[in-house]
Amino acid sequence: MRNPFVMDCGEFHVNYKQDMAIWKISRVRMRVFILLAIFAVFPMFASDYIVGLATLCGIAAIGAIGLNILTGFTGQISIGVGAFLGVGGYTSAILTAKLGLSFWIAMPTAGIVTAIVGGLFGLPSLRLKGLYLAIATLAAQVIILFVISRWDALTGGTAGMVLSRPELGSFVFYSERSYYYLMFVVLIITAAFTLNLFRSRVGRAFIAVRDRDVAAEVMGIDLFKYKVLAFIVSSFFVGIAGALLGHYTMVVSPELYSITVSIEYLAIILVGGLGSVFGSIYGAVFITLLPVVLRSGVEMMSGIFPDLSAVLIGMKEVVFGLVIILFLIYEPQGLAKIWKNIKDYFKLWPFSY
Amino acid sequence: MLTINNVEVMYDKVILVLKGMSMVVPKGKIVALLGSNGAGKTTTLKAISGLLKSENGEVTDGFIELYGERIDVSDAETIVKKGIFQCMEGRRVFKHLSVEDNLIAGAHTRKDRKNIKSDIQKVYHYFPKLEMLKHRQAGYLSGGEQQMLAIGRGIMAKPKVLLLDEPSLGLAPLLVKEIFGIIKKINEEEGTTILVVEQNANVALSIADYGYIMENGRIVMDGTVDRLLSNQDVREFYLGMGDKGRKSYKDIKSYKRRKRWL
Amino acid sequence: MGILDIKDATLRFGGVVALDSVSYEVQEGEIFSLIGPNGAGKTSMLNCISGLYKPSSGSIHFKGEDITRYKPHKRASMGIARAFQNIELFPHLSVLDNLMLGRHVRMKTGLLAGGFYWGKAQREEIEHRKKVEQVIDFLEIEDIRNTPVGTLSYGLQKRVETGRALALEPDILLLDEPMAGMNSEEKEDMARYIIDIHEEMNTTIILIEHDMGVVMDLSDHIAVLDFGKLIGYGTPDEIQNNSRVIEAYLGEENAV
Amino acid sequence: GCSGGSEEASGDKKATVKIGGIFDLTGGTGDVGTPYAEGEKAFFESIAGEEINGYKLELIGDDYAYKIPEAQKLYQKLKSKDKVSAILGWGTGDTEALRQQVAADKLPFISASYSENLKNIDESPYNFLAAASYSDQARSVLKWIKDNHTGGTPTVALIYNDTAFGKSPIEDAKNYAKENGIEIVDEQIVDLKTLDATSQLLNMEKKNPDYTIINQTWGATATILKDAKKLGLDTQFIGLNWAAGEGLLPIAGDAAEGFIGVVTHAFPYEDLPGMEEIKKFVESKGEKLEDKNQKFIQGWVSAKIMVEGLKLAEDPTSGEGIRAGLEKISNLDLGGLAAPVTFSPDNHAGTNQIRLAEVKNGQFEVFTDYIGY
Amino acid sequence: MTFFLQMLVTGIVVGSVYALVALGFVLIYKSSDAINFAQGEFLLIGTYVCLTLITAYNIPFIAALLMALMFSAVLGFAIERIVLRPFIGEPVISMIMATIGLSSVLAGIVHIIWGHETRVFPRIFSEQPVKLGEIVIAPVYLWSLLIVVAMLIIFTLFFKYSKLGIAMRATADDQQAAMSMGISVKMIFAVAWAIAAIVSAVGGILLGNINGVNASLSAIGLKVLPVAILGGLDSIPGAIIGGLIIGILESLTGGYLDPLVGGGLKEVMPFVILVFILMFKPYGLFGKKEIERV
Ligand SMILES: Nc1ncnc2c1ncn2[C@@H]1O[C@H](COP(=O)(O)OP(=O)(O)OP(=O)(O)O)[C@@H](O)[C@H]1O
Ligand SMILES: Nc1ncnc2c1ncn2[C@@H]1O[C@H](COP(=O)(O)OP(=O)(O)OP(=O)(O)O)[C@@H](O)[C@H]1O
Ligand SMILES: [Mg+2]
Ligand SMILES: [Mg+2]
Repeated sequence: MRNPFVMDCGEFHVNYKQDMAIWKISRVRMRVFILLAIFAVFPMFASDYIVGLATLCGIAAIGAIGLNILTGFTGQISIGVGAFLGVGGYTSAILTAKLGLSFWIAMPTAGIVTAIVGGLFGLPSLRLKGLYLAIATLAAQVIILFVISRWDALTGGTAGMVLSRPELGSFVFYSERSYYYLMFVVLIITAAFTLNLFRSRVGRAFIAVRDRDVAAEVMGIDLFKYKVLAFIVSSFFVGIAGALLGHYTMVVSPELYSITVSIEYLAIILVGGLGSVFGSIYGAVFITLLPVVLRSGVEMMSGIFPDLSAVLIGMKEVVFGLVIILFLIYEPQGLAKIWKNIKDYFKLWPFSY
Repeated sequence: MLTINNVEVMYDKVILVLKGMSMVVPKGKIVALLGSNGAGKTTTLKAISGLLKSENGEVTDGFIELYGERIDVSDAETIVKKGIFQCMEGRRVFKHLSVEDNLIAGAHTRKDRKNIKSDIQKVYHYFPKLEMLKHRQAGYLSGGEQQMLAIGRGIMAKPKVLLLDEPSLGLAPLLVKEIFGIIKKINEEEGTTILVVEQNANVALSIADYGYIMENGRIVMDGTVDRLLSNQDVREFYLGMGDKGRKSYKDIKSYKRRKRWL
Repeated sequence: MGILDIKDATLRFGGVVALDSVSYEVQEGEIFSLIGPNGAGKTSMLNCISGLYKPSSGSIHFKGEDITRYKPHKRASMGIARAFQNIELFPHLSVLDNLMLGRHVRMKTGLLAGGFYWGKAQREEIEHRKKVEQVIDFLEIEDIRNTPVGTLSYGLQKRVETGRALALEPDILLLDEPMAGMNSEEKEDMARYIIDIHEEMNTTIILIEHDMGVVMDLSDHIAVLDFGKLIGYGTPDEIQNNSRVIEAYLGEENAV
Repeated sequence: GCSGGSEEASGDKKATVKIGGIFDLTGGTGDVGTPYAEGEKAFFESIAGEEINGYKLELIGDDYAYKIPEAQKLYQKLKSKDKVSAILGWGTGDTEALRQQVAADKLPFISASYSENLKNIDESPYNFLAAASYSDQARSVLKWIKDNHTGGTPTVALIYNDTAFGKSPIEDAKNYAKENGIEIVDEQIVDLKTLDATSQLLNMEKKNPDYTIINQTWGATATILKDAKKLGLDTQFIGLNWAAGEGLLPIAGDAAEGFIGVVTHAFPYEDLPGMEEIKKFVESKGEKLEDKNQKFIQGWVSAKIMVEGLKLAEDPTSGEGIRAGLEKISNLDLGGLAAPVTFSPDNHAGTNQIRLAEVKNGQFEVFTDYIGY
Repeated sequence: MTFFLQMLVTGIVVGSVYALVALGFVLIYKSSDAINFAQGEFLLIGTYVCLTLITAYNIPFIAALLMALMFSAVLGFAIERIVLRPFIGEPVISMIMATIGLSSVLAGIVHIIWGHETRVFPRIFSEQPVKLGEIVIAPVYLWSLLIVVAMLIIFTLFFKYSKLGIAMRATADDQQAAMSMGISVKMIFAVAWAIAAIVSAVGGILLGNINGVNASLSAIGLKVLPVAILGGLDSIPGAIIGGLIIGILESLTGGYLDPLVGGGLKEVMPFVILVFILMFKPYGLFGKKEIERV
């Protein structure tokens, strides 16, 4: 029998399968399951408002994981996520509202269509790099939105389109809670897929392209193929997020997908941690909730100082910016790194040196 | 004059690399620092020149003094102004600048701006190849050409103490000898104190006055060049000489004597 | 006909002639060294072979196939592996992942299989991991297996880089100054690895090195470049006695 | 004691009806959004002491910086956390984005967007328009043109921006013109943030329109007027309500002279019966009415209309009740601050009436009474 | 023909304003390889300060302008000290993100101090359009063209020959190596940000004279990003030629294509052309190529 007073003094893995698992220690695996369980049951106890916010966080996380595949893992900065969300949202809207298809067909199709559009706009990655490529994605943003707002017959132009909530048999995902679970399942699939991807061949190739593309090419990685592939995979998830968001808010309009949305998603992955799946989730929660928290802060303060409300609203922006800056100063590798540091600390504790 | 006393260096607040490193570089001398890969030679130089901080490393114990003044707390640019200049490992030329602009950048801290022109000529005199390439972007030079440029920048800086990290790296044999000749000349003509990290122990010891050997973050042996040259271990592991002179690489046994300091 | 056949390769950058109508053959299973002064065009030659540069004229045949216009990744999958002069590792990845990347062309798992990580994908990962562990053992870098290579010292990075090329199990291995920055003991180790690779796997090796001791001891044939021109070709003995080579590169005393 | 206290507190809560506010204070339309929001807040403050229909009223609102996702989050909060019974909104994009949810959640919604889409009761059963829709504004302008034009068929050009707001009245205006013998000779798109409209104006000049209707905000309108002056264009510019207003004057300078604006709400300097209560309130706060602008009045009036609906509601605590109350409003006299408003179960467009004002000596002078089509 | 010329000239003069703002991006990129997303806010603050000095303190324009530029310089220095210094040696992307945070902070401060209504500059440039034959130009644009040309000359010389200019380029290339040359990276950043703030303020003040000042003026920052990219992110002449090209493209598209498609292409066309040009010149017209030598 194991002596309960003796702690594990290290991790021993006797076969490669164990060593290559995502969460290598059973204790950690336990913890992940517990966390999952908590997130699965929490809507039972939370108010609609909170569940609604959680749903928005989750949808943002799906999109952010998508963006992270492109920007964090493959090193291609994109300022066009907003528009790709739009492609997802509109595809699903057109398929469900105009063609009367079911959501369950429309959502994956939205992913695929967005993947194709993303792949097309990824073609310049053949020649462009870094910030220059980023501008090509900005061009995607502008061009896609132009097409959406001009193709009145298909998209309803600037007025946008109305969507309905998904149905499963006779059940309609109308309540905040039901939609949360829908999002939750998609998020888990997205996260699991991405985690797996990056411990296998294709994902590693993405990272190699990011780190040193010349070396990657000489190791036999077809740069063009993988760069475009990254656009495709990334856009797929962004498209799925777009569809989910569209059916959640039940409306799509060009104004929903502006450049500010693109920048917000960049902020999510940077604050969360580039190249980290969990970071994308932390970041999405953080950036989605920060304005909400600040708003309640302002509300509280303006109860106390009613005359200062104009100042407080300015303060909200100041604090938002400051939090981002402080984050980056304190931990440029993002929330994911902070979480890791905390874990490392406890792993070594009390012998932290 | 340059004293390193019992220095400990840590990266990322956890990785302890220098574990009580001490050495002295006397004024106007050439000191060679030898040691195997990962021993901490580069780290030592970075600790002296203040470049550790930009790599998330810090001196956690001990001190470094130049003429009795502590420098381990200053930042890199102040240390350069005090007269210590490091030629970094891996060349680190400014890729997008022309060869000549690289040299001018090397002279950044110098006050006597009017002599810069003539010093550039001096560098071209040492390395005629560079003059041919002077308008070329440095990033396109070959490895060896970049190495010449990196050393040229060191000459341009006219420091009191020059730290060289593997100056012979990637240079053709003829040039290696030339470079060490130049190092010796700088030392003699300008009175520059030189600390050179080098894998090519043969040439390094041929110009040095004193040598240190480090392993695993600390000094394991030091002495005058003659003393080191006569040490059997040094001869075998650093100079590649067996009992009977140089042996062929073809004949190396799979099992051979490994060095164990300490 | 050799495994690699270079014919009249010329490479220009604007006014610079990096290679000037160079021709030679490399025989299957030999250790072939390229030497020459700095800036002679050695690295450029390797770049032409691995496809990073396209010669302005001339041709390159590999195993009888004209690969002059092939892209680098295509050449890698044909069995050409390369280690670089200035380290080109993936700095944020661990040693292990760097080596696994070396096996990219030998693996098959695609996007979907990888994402779902089902049976076959998992089995493939494990199987190739075993291969990589062999390389790790071979190069004696077990203890840094999980360290991000960016934080390793210069010499260790050089070793990992050689390992990554080896992991590809290439037919021809291009090594650009693999021993730069090593002391003589480490050079001996490296030389031993090179000989072992060569003997055990019968890999053809093209070696660039400035340490004449190594070059003369290991090579079957040597080619000498100067200002982009081939100024000498032959066995080590022949090269050591070639007066042009001595003048341009070796210097009197290196010529034993 | 203790339990009694808490009962009282909850009893107190019951006696308050909450109205949500979605404001733009810091976003792209913050320059007009801020005074509008102030007007709404001011109105609620002015009735803070009163009991309306047995309840105290409270306005809970916040800035959404003209970002639709933020509006959505704010709406969720107002609905689920603050449990508001009705909402005062702002922009076209967000109002349209929310209209389905508003309908599902049964929350009456009055916004500052006068988009024609919102008039469709089947699609937007809970949206109310407190002033003439953009389409109605355009129709009224066209009717005015027809009535006042001398000599031949009047020719008209349209300038707008490529957003839901900008394009909202265009189709309707074209249809109305066709039916009424007015020729629309040109359309130009000018970006909201443009620095220069020379190319559009030169193209327009080729068609030589008698009148040019602008649906923009102040900045773009000013650019258009200034460039037109620079190029020496000869056409009468008429701006819909967001193009007109005090803010235009300093930016456009001399170029604004002769510009005609659609005025849905009164200017503070007008001498009107309805202005009294505003003046009283503003001065009670130690401020001056002259410092307020037309958007302030507009906000005030919107809030007032909402509260009027509450007064008429049988159940002022529920959204459905308030909607029924609003639908009872008939010919509500706003003391000249705006056209009288009427809602009914099959009509949520309160009015189609507007006034026109011309810029003379650096001030808007109203020169028509409330007119419609 | 007159129509074409009018379009062309309009394009050139509007483009010169773009060029001026784009110059701010280039200056920062040249010293730190980063893009400053707070450029628009810089511009806004400089403009507001100048405006406030004129309207609230009745300081004559030229004096107010100089004081505002000085203030901008101080602001640039302060921002380096407070916000950017910790990012020395960190990945460029963190610094870029920090500028996104910075833009929010500055926007908040602007909102607190100046609120949100549109303010207007007292007439500084004559309203009377300048006529070249049939073509008319507003004087404010002529000024911006003039200033842009002056900046082009000054900065080109500065980066080519001055010690500081070379040190700036060196820093952008390799921060650590620059430090090892004794170049004070902090100082370089501070100077670069100060200059960028000054240039932006000049741009803002010109813009303020065109359309008044309110918080949405800062949007010009993002709008001008393609200009900087087209010219090549680190090229001074690039910014200027890029500005002119985009200005002309916009104007001509507006003049000739918009009537065909019903408008709106004017804003999109520059992007389409930009991507097209980038496919042939991946580093913009004059940008430095990434050097890949192995
Ligand atoms: N930035 C860093 N972060 C973490 N560890 C580092 C870092 N730089 C160096 N190290 C570690 O410090 C040790 C010493 O490295 P150093 O570069 O000083 O060796 P060296 O003696 O110069 O070796 P070489 O001869 O190979 O250049 C190595 O084990 C290396 O992994
Ligand atoms: N991409 C390029 N653009 C311009 N010039 C280049 C380029 N690549 C190589 N060169 C030039 O070609 C010549 C040969 O360079 P190469 O790197 O092949 O030399 P090398 O023989 O490897 O030298 P070393 O021993 O110093 O590494 C050099 O003069 C170099 O400047
Ligand atoms: Mg070293
Ligand atoms: Mg080379």
